[in-house]
Amino acid sequence: MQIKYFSWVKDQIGQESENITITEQIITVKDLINYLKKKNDKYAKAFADDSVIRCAVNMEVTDLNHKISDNDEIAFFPPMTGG
Amino acid sequence: MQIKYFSWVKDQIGQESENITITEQIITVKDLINYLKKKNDKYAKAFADDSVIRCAVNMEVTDLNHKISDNDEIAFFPPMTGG
Amino acid sequence: MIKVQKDDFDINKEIKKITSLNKNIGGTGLFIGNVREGKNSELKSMTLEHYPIMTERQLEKINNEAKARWNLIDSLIIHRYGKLYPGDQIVLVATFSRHRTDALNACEFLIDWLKTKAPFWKLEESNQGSTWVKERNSDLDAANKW
Amino acid sequence: MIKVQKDDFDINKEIKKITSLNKNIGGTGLFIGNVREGKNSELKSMTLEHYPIMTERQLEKINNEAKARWNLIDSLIIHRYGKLYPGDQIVLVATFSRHRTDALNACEFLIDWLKTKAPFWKLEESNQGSTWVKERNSDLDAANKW
Repeated sequence: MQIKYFSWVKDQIGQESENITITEQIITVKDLINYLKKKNDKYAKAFADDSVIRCAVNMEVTDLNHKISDNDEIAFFPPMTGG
Repeated sequence: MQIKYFSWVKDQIGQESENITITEQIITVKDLINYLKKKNDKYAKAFADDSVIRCAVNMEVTDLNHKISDNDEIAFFPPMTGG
Repeated sequence: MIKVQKDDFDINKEIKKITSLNKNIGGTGLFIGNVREGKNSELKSMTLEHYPIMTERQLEKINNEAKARWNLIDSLIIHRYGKLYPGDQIVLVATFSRHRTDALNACEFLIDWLKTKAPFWKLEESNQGSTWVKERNSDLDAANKW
Repeated sequence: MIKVQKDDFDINKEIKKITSLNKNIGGTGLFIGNVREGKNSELKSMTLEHYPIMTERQLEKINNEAKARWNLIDSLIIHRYGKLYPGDQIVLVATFSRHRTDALNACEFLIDWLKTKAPFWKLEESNQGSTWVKERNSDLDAANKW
Protein backbone atom coordinates (compact mmCIF):
# COMPACT_ATOMS: atom_id res chain seq x y z
CA MET A 1 0.00 0.00 0.00
CA GLN A 2 1.44 3.31 -1.15
CA ILE A 3 0.90 6.16 1.34
CA LYS A 4 1.65 9.85 0.69
CA TYR A 5 1.75 12.72 3.17
CA PHE A 6 1.53 16.43 2.49
CA SER A 7 1.95 19.72 4.34
CA TRP A 8 2.28 19.48 8.14
CA VAL A 9 1.19 15.82 8.11
CA LYS A 10 4.35 15.13 6.10
CA ASP A 11 6.42 17.36 8.42
CA GLN A 12 5.23 15.56 11.53
CA ILE A 13 5.61 12.06 10.15
CA GLY A 14 8.96 13.03 8.70
CA GLN A 15 8.56 11.58 5.22
CA GLU A 16 6.69 12.25 1.99
CA SER A 17 5.66 8.72 1.21
CA GLU A 18 6.09 5.12 2.20
CA ASN A 19 5.16 1.65 1.09
CA ILE A 20 3.68 -0.50 3.77
CA THR A 21 2.68 -4.12 3.86
CA ILE A 22 -0.10 -4.67 6.29
CA THR A 23 -0.52 -7.91 8.14
CA GLU A 24 -3.57 -7.10 10.23
CA GLN A 25 -6.99 -6.55 8.71
CA ILE A 26 -7.59 -3.08 7.36
CA ILE A 27 -10.88 -2.28 5.70
CA THR A 28 -11.25 1.51 5.77
CA VAL A 29 -9.04 4.61 5.76
CA LYS A 30 -9.92 4.96 9.42
CA ASP A 31 -8.50 1.49 10.13
CA LEU A 32 -5.29 2.52 8.37
CA ILE A 33 -5.02 5.63 10.52
CA ASN A 34 -5.45 3.54 13.68
CA TYR A 35 -2.82 1.12 12.42
CA LEU A 36 -0.35 3.94 11.71
CA LYS A 37 -0.97 5.64 15.05
CA LYS A 38 0.35 2.53 16.79
CA LYS A 39 3.66 2.63 14.85
CA ASN A 40 5.23 5.43 16.86
CA ASP A 41 4.72 8.83 18.50
CA LYS A 42 5.18 10.79 15.28
CA TYR A 43 2.21 9.07 13.66
CA ALA A 44 0.25 9.23 16.88
CA LYS A 45 0.77 12.98 17.01
CA ALA A 46 0.10 13.59 13.29
CA PHE A 47 -3.18 11.69 13.45
CA ALA A 48 -4.16 12.78 16.98
CA ASP A 49 -7.12 14.78 15.66
CA ASP A 50 -8.95 13.10 12.78
CA SER A 51 -11.11 16.12 12.16
CA VAL A 52 -8.22 18.12 10.65
CA ILE A 53 -7.06 15.27 8.42
CA ARG A 54 -8.25 14.97 4.85
CA CYS A 55 -7.66 11.93 2.70
CA ALA A 56 -7.57 10.88 -0.95
CA VAL A 57 -7.75 7.33 -2.26
CA ASN A 58 -6.27 6.99 -5.73
CA MET A 59 -6.31 10.77 -6.00
CA GLU A 60 -10.00 11.10 -5.23
CA VAL A 61 -10.98 12.92 -2.05
CA THR A 62 -12.88 10.53 0.21
CA ASP A 63 -14.05 10.36 3.80
CA LEU A 64 -12.36 8.20 6.42
CA ASN A 65 -14.91 5.43 6.03
CA HIS A 66 -13.83 4.74 2.47
CA LYS A 67 -12.80 1.12 1.86
CA ILE A 68 -9.23 0.56 0.74
CA SER A 69 -7.18 -2.30 -0.64
CA ASP A 70 -3.49 -3.15 -1.01
CA ASN A 71 -3.16 -1.65 -4.48
CA ASP A 72 -4.51 1.75 -3.51
CA GLU A 73 -2.58 4.97 -3.23
CA ILE A 74 -3.68 6.68 -0.02
CA ALA A 75 -2.82 10.30 0.75
CA PHE A 76 -3.19 12.20 4.01
CA PHE A 77 -3.12 15.98 4.23
CA PRO A 78 -4.72 18.97 5.97
CA PRO A 79 -7.54 20.90 4.27
CA MET A 80 -6.42 22.18 0.86
CA THR A 81 -5.51 25.83 0.40
CA GLY A 82 -5.32 26.39 -3.33
CA GLY A 83 -5.81 29.52 -5.34
CA MET B 1 -26.40 77.56 -26.30
CA GLN B 2 -24.08 74.76 -27.39
CA ILE B 3 -25.87 71.58 -28.48
CA LYS B 4 -24.23 68.23 -29.25
CA TYR B 5 -25.72 65.18 -30.90
CA PHE B 6 -24.48 61.59 -30.81
CA SER B 7 -25.21 58.28 -32.50
CA TRP B 8 -28.40 58.10 -34.58
CA VAL B 9 -29.62 61.43 -33.21
CA LYS B 10 -26.57 63.01 -34.85
CA ASP B 11 -27.14 60.98 -38.05
CA GLN B 12 -30.77 62.10 -38.33
CA ILE B 13 -30.11 65.75 -37.56
CA GLY B 14 -27.11 65.68 -39.87
CA GLN B 15 -24.59 67.40 -37.64
CA GLU B 16 -22.53 66.78 -34.53
CA SER B 17 -23.06 70.10 -32.85
CA GLU B 18 -24.44 73.55 -33.25
CA ASN B 19 -24.62 76.87 -31.49
CA ILE B 20 -28.08 78.34 -31.29
CA THR B 21 -29.37 81.62 -30.03
CA ILE B 22 -32.88 81.31 -28.79
CA THR B 23 -35.33 84.11 -28.93
CA GLU B 24 -38.37 82.48 -27.41
CA GLN B 25 -38.54 81.44 -23.77
CA ILE B 26 -36.92 78.10 -23.00
CA ILE B 27 -36.81 76.85 -19.42
CA THR B 28 -36.27 73.09 -19.60
CA VAL B 29 -34.61 70.54 -21.87
CA LYS B 30 -38.11 69.55 -22.95
CA ASP B 31 -38.77 73.14 -24.10
CA LEU B 32 -35.56 73.01 -26.13
CA ILE B 33 -36.67 69.77 -27.80
CA ASN B 34 -40.01 71.32 -28.71
CA TYR B 35 -38.22 74.37 -30.09
CA LEU B 36 -35.86 72.22 -32.20
CA LYS B 37 -38.70 70.04 -33.53
CA LYS B 38 -40.23 73.11 -35.13
CA LYS B 39 -37.02 73.92 -37.04
CA ASN B 40 -37.46 71.28 -39.73
CA ASP B 41 -38.40 67.67 -40.51
CA LYS B 42 -35.00 66.26 -39.56
CA TYR B 43 -35.33 67.54 -36.02
CA ALA B 44 -38.97 66.56 -35.89
CA LYS B 45 -38.07 63.01 -36.85
CA ALA B 46 -35.05 62.74 -34.54
CA PHE B 47 -37.08 63.91 -31.55
CA ALA B 48 -40.36 62.21 -32.55
CA ASP B 49 -40.17 59.81 -29.60
CA ASP B 50 -38.88 61.44 -26.41
CA SER B 51 -38.72 58.12 -24.61
CA VAL B 52 -35.69 56.96 -26.61
CA ILE B 53 -33.79 60.24 -26.16
CA ARG B 54 -31.30 60.72 -23.34
CA CYS B 55 -29.81 64.07 -22.43
CA ALA B 56 -26.83 65.55 -20.62
CA VAL B 57 -26.53 69.12 -19.39
CA ASN B 58 -22.93 70.18 -18.93
CA MET B 59 -21.92 66.54 -19.22
CA GLU B 60 -24.22 65.38 -16.43
CA VAL B 61 -27.06 63.02 -17.36
CA THR B 62 -30.38 64.69 -16.54
CA ASP B 63 -34.03 64.18 -17.27
CA LEU B 64 -35.97 66.28 -19.75
CA ASN B 65 -37.39 68.53 -17.03
CA HIS B 66 -33.93 69.82 -16.13
CA LYS B 67 -33.67 73.63 -16.30
CA ILE B 68 -31.20 75.04 -18.77
CA SER B 69 -29.65 78.41 -19.52
CA ASP B 70 -27.80 80.04 -22.41
CA ASN B 71 -24.33 79.07 -21.18
CA ASP B 72 -25.09 75.37 -20.91
CA GLU B 73 -23.79 72.60 -23.10
CA ILE B 74 -26.71 70.31 -23.92
CA ALA B 75 -26.23 66.87 -25.47
CA PHE B 76 -28.83 64.55 -26.98
CA PHE B 77 -28.22 60.86 -27.58
CA PRO B 78 -29.85 57.43 -27.41
CA PRO B 79 -29.27 55.17 -24.37
CA MET B 80 -25.56 54.60 -23.83
CA THR B 81 -23.99 51.29 -24.82
CA GLY B 82 -20.57 51.22 -23.22
CA GLY B 83 -18.37 48.33 -22.20
CA MET C 1 -7.04 55.14 -13.28
CA ILE C 2 -9.15 55.92 -16.33
CA LYS C 3 -7.90 55.71 -19.89
CA VAL C 4 -10.03 56.53 -22.92
CA GLN C 5 -7.96 55.79 -25.99
CA LYS C 6 -7.90 54.69 -29.62
CA ASP C 7 -4.93 52.41 -29.15
CA ASP C 8 -4.97 48.79 -28.10
CA PHE C 9 -3.54 47.77 -24.72
CA ASP C 10 -1.35 44.99 -23.33
CA ILE C 11 -3.21 43.37 -20.43
CA ASN C 12 -0.05 42.10 -18.78
CA LYS C 13 1.71 45.46 -18.84
CA GLU C 14 -1.30 47.33 -17.53
CA ILE C 15 -1.76 44.91 -14.63
CA LYS C 16 1.94 44.73 -13.76
CA LYS C 17 2.20 48.52 -13.61
CA ILE C 18 -0.17 48.40 -10.66
CA THR C 19 0.67 45.10 -8.93
CA SER C 20 4.40 45.91 -8.99
CA LEU C 21 3.70 49.00 -6.87
CA ASN C 22 1.83 47.25 -4.09
CA LYS C 23 2.76 43.88 -2.67
CA ASN C 24 -0.40 43.66 -0.62
CA ILE C 25 -2.58 43.06 -3.65
CA GLY C 26 -3.74 39.49 -3.17
CA GLY C 27 -6.49 39.39 -5.78
CA THR C 28 -7.01 41.07 -9.12
CA GLY C 29 -10.37 40.87 -10.86
CA LEU C 30 -10.40 41.55 -14.57
CA PHE C 31 -12.91 41.81 -17.34
CA ILE C 32 -12.01 42.21 -20.98
CA GLY C 33 -14.58 42.91 -23.67
CA ASN C 34 -13.90 42.02 -27.30
CA VAL C 35 -15.70 42.75 -30.57
CA ARG C 36 -17.69 39.68 -31.58
CA GLU C 37 -17.82 38.60 -35.18
CA GLY C 38 -21.47 37.55 -35.02
CA LYS C 39 -23.24 34.32 -35.94
CA ASN C 40 -22.40 34.25 -39.63
CA SER C 41 -19.29 36.38 -39.51
CA GLU C 42 -21.56 39.22 -40.59
CA LEU C 43 -19.81 41.94 -38.61
CA LYS C 44 -17.07 43.67 -40.57
CA SER C 45 -16.22 46.41 -38.10
CA MET C 46 -17.58 48.38 -35.20
CA THR C 47 -17.13 52.09 -34.66
CA LEU C 48 -17.28 53.33 -31.10
CA GLU C 49 -18.37 56.92 -30.78
CA HIS C 50 -18.06 58.68 -27.45
CA TYR C 51 -18.54 62.03 -25.78
CA PRO C 52 -15.03 63.32 -25.01
CA ILE C 53 -14.46 64.73 -21.51
CA MET C 54 -17.89 63.52 -20.39
CA THR C 55 -16.65 59.96 -20.96
CA GLU C 56 -13.67 60.45 -18.67
CA ARG C 57 -15.86 62.15 -16.07
CA GLN C 58 -18.46 59.39 -16.11
CA LEU C 59 -15.84 56.65 -15.88
CA GLU C 60 -14.22 58.50 -12.98
CA LYS C 61 -17.58 58.69 -11.21
CA ILE C 62 -18.31 55.01 -11.73
CA ASN C 63 -14.82 54.15 -10.57
CA ASN C 64 -15.22 56.28 -7.43
CA GLU C 65 -18.48 54.52 -6.72
CA ALA C 66 -16.68 51.16 -6.84
CA LYS C 67 -13.97 52.46 -4.51
CA ALA C 68 -16.62 53.65 -2.06
CA ARG C 69 -18.44 50.32 -2.05
CA TRP C 70 -15.51 47.87 -1.87
CA ASN C 71 -12.06 47.75 -0.32
CA LEU C 72 -9.90 48.32 -3.34
CA ILE C 73 -6.20 49.09 -3.37
CA ASP C 74 -6.50 50.34 -6.94
CA SER C 75 -8.62 50.03 -10.08
CA LEU C 76 -8.22 50.61 -13.77
CA ILE C 77 -10.64 51.18 -16.64
CA ILE C 78 -9.39 51.33 -20.22
CA HIS C 79 -12.03 51.98 -22.86
CA ARG C 80 -11.24 52.26 -26.55
CA TYR C 81 -13.06 54.29 -29.18
CA GLY C 82 -12.83 54.52 -32.96
CA LYS C 83 -12.99 51.75 -35.53
CA LEU C 84 -12.48 48.23 -34.23
CA TYR C 85 -12.59 44.82 -35.87
CA PRO C 86 -13.84 41.38 -34.78
CA GLY C 87 -11.56 40.02 -32.06
CA ASP C 88 -10.30 43.47 -31.04
CA GLN C 89 -10.26 44.43 -27.40
CA ILE C 90 -12.80 47.14 -26.50
CA VAL C 91 -12.59 47.51 -22.76
CA LEU C 92 -10.57 46.41 -19.74
CA VAL C 93 -11.78 46.67 -16.17
CA ALA C 94 -9.32 45.69 -13.43
CA THR C 95 -9.81 45.80 -9.68
CA PHE C 96 -7.04 45.23 -7.17
CA SER C 97 -7.66 44.23 -3.58
CA ARG C 98 -6.20 42.35 -0.64
CA HIS C 99 -8.87 39.69 -1.04
CA ARG C 100 -10.66 38.24 -4.00
CA THR C 101 -14.25 38.97 -2.98
CA ASP C 102 -13.83 42.74 -3.13
CA ALA C 103 -11.92 42.53 -6.39
CA LEU C 104 -14.44 40.25 -8.11
CA ASN C 105 -17.55 42.09 -6.95
CA ALA C 106 -16.14 45.51 -7.85
CA CYS C 107 -15.10 44.22 -11.26
CA GLU C 108 -18.59 42.94 -12.05
CA PHE C 109 -20.12 46.17 -10.77
CA LEU C 110 -17.85 48.32 -12.94
CA ILE C 111 -18.58 46.49 -16.17
CA ASP C 112 -22.32 46.39 -15.37
CA TRP C 113 -22.40 50.14 -14.84
CA LEU C 114 -20.19 50.90 -17.84
CA LYS C 115 -22.70 49.18 -20.10
CA THR C 116 -25.47 51.70 -19.46
CA LYS C 117 -23.73 54.71 -17.88
CA ALA C 118 -20.64 55.35 -20.00
CA PRO C 119 -21.35 57.64 -22.99
CA PHE C 120 -20.34 55.30 -25.80
CA TRP C 121 -22.39 54.31 -28.81
CA LYS C 122 -21.56 51.40 -31.08
CA LEU C 123 -22.10 51.39 -34.82
CA GLU C 124 -21.98 47.89 -36.27
CA GLU C 125 -20.88 47.72 -39.89
CA SER C 126 -21.76 44.70 -42.04
CA ASN C 127 -22.41 43.98 -45.71
CA GLN C 128 -26.05 44.85 -45.02
CA GLY C 129 -25.12 48.34 -43.88
CA SER C 130 -24.60 50.08 -40.55
CA THR C 131 -26.73 49.82 -37.42
CA TRP C 132 -26.43 51.49 -34.05
CA VAL C 133 -26.41 48.92 -31.25
CA LYS C 134 -29.53 49.12 -29.11
CA GLU C 135 -29.69 49.20 -25.34
CA ARG C 136 -30.33 45.72 -23.92
CA ASN C 137 -32.84 45.19 -21.13
CA SER C 138 -30.53 42.63 -19.56
CA ASP C 139 -27.87 45.34 -19.26
CA LEU C 140 -30.33 47.67 -17.56
CA ASP C 141 -31.27 44.91 -15.13
CA ALA C 142 -27.60 44.16 -14.43
CA ALA C 143 -26.87 47.83 -13.71
CA ASN C 144 -29.91 48.16 -11.47
CA LYS C 145 -29.06 45.18 -9.32
CA TRP C 146 -26.20 47.13 -7.61
CA MET D 1 -6.88 24.17 -20.36
CA ILE D 2 -5.07 23.34 -17.14
CA LYS D 3 -1.45 24.23 -16.45
CA VAL D 4 0.34 23.38 -13.22
CA GLN D 5 3.80 24.89 -13.42
CA LYS D 6 6.74 26.38 -11.54
CA ASP D 7 7.23 29.18 -14.06
CA ASP D 8 5.58 32.56 -14.11
CA PHE D 9 3.12 33.44 -16.89
CA ASP D 10 2.35 36.42 -19.11
CA ILE D 11 -1.35 37.25 -18.72
CA ASN D 12 -1.58 38.94 -22.10
CA LYS D 13 -0.02 36.05 -24.02
CA GLU D 14 -2.16 33.45 -22.29
CA ILE D 15 -5.37 35.35 -23.02
CA LYS D 16 -4.45 36.17 -26.60
CA LYS D 17 -3.68 32.52 -27.36
CA ILE D 18 -7.36 31.81 -26.74
CA THR D 19 -9.13 34.97 -27.92
CA SER D 20 -7.19 34.95 -31.21
CA LEU D 21 -8.71 31.55 -32.01
CA ASN D 22 -12.33 32.54 -31.55
CA LYS D 23 -13.81 35.82 -32.65
CA ASN D 24 -17.09 35.15 -30.90
CA ILE D 25 -15.60 35.65 -27.45
CA GLY D 26 -17.28 38.82 -26.26
CA GLY D 27 -16.32 38.67 -22.59
CA THR D 28 -13.33 37.32 -20.71
CA GLY D 29 -13.42 37.04 -16.93
CA LEU D 30 -10.09 36.83 -15.17
CA PHE D 31 -8.81 36.40 -11.68
CA ILE D 32 -5.17 36.64 -10.72
CA GLY D 33 -3.89 35.77 -7.27
CA ASN D 34 -0.62 37.19 -5.99
CA VAL D 35 1.51 36.51 -2.93
CA ARG D 36 0.85 39.22 -0.33
CA GLU D 37 3.68 40.66 1.68
CA GLY D 38 1.63 40.93 4.88
CA LYS D 39 0.94 43.80 7.25
CA ASN D 40 4.48 44.49 8.35
CA SER D 41 6.28 43.03 5.35
CA GLU D 42 6.73 39.95 7.49
CA LEU D 43 6.39 37.43 4.67
CA LYS D 44 9.72 36.55 3.06
CA SER D 45 8.54 33.77 0.79
CA MET D 46 5.79 31.22 0.30
CA THR D 47 6.30 27.65 -0.81
CA LEU D 48 3.42 25.96 -2.58
CA GLU D 49 3.38 22.21 -2.23
CA HIS D 50 0.98 20.17 -4.33
CA TYR D 51 0.00 16.62 -5.15
CA PRO D 52 1.22 15.98 -8.71
CA ILE D 53 -1.25 14.33 -11.09
CA MET D 54 -4.05 14.67 -8.53
CA THR D 55 -3.70 18.44 -8.90
CA GLU D 56 -4.21 18.29 -12.64
CA ARG D 57 -7.14 15.89 -12.24
CA GLN D 58 -8.85 18.04 -9.63
CA LEU D 59 -8.40 21.21 -11.67
CA GLU D 60 -9.77 19.40 -14.71
CA LYS D 61 -12.82 18.31 -12.70
CA ILE D 62 -13.44 21.80 -11.37
CA ASN D 63 -13.02 23.20 -14.85
CA ASN D 64 -15.48 20.68 -16.30
CA GLU D 65 -17.97 21.62 -13.61
CA ALA D 66 -17.71 25.27 -14.70
CA LYS D 67 -18.21 24.29 -18.35
CA ALA D 68 -21.30 22.30 -17.39
CA ARG D 69 -22.84 25.16 -15.43
CA TRP D 70 -22.14 28.10 -17.76
CA ASN D 71 -21.90 28.75 -21.49
CA LEU D 72 -18.18 29.00 -21.93
CA ILE D 73 -16.28 29.02 -25.19
CA ASP D 74 -13.08 28.17 -23.33
CA SER D 75 -11.42 28.40 -19.94
CA LEU D 76 -7.92 28.38 -18.55
CA ILE D 77 -6.45 27.68 -15.14
CA ILE D 78 -2.75 28.23 -14.47
CA HIS D 79 -1.56 27.36 -10.96
CA ARG D 80 2.04 27.70 -9.88
CA TYR D 81 3.89 25.67 -7.26
CA GLY D 82 7.32 25.95 -5.65
CA LYS D 83 8.91 28.91 -3.92
CA LEU D 84 7.28 32.29 -4.55
CA TYR D 85 7.95 35.78 -3.24
CA PRO D 86 5.74 38.75 -2.28
CA GLY D 87 4.17 40.19 -5.41
CA ASP D 88 4.57 36.98 -7.42
CA GLN D 89 1.65 35.61 -9.35
CA ILE D 90 0.25 32.35 -7.94
CA VAL D 91 -2.81 31.59 -9.99
CA LEU D 92 -4.72 32.70 -13.08
CA VAL D 93 -8.31 31.77 -13.83
CA ALA D 94 -9.74 32.89 -17.16
CA THR D 95 -13.17 32.24 -18.60
CA PHE D 96 -14.19 33.05 -22.16
CA SER D 97 -17.78 33.46 -23.24
CA ARG D 98 -20.02 35.23 -25.72
CA HIS D 99 -21.45 37.32 -22.89
CA ARG D 100 -20.01 38.72 -19.72
CA THR D 101 -22.42 37.14 -17.21
CA ASP D 102 -21.31 33.59 -17.97
CA ALA D 103 -17.66 34.57 -17.99
CA LEU D 104 -17.81 36.48 -14.70
CA ASN D 105 -19.86 33.90 -12.81
CA ALA D 106 -17.74 30.99 -13.99
CA CYS D 107 -14.57 32.87 -13.07
CA GLU D 108 -15.76 33.49 -9.52
CA PHE D 109 -16.92 29.89 -9.21
CA LEU D 110 -13.55 28.53 -10.37
CA ILE D 111 -11.48 30.55 -7.93
CA ASP D 112 -13.91 29.78 -5.09
CA TRP D 113 -13.64 26.05 -5.73
CA LEU D 114 -9.87 26.14 -6.25
CA LYS D 115 -9.42 27.56 -2.77
CA THR D 116 -10.74 24.47 -1.01
CA LYS D 117 -10.70 21.72 -3.66
CA ALA D 118 -7.31 21.99 -5.36
CA PRO D 119 -4.59 19.98 -3.56
CA PHE D 120 -2.16 22.80 -2.77
CA TRP D 121 -0.72 23.70 0.62
CA LYS D 122 1.02 26.97 1.34
CA LEU D 123 4.00 27.32 3.65
CA GLU D 124 4.59 30.91 4.69
CA GLU D 125 8.20 31.75 5.52
CA SER D 126 9.02 34.76 7.70
CA ASN D 127 11.73 35.77 10.15
CA GLN D 128 9.65 34.09 12.84
CA GLY D 129 9.83 30.74 11.05
CA SER D 130 7.53 28.77 8.77
CA THR D 131 3.80 28.21 9.10
CA TRP D 132 1.36 26.24 6.99
CA VAL D 133 -1.58 28.41 5.91
CA LYS D 134 -4.83 27.30 7.54
CA GLU D 135 -8.12 26.74 5.81
CA ARG D 136 -10.36 29.82 6.10
CA ASN D 137 -14.03 29.47 6.97
CA SER D 138 -14.85 32.25 4.52
CA ASP D 139 -13.32 30.12 1.74
CA LEU D 140 -15.45 27.16 2.74
CA ASP D 141 -18.54 29.35 2.70
CA ALA D 142 -17.61 30.74 -0.71
CA ALA D 143 -17.14 27.24 -2.14
CA ASN D 144 -20.43 26.04 -0.65
CA LYS D 145 -22.50 28.85 -2.09
CA TRP D 146 -22.25 27.35 -5.60
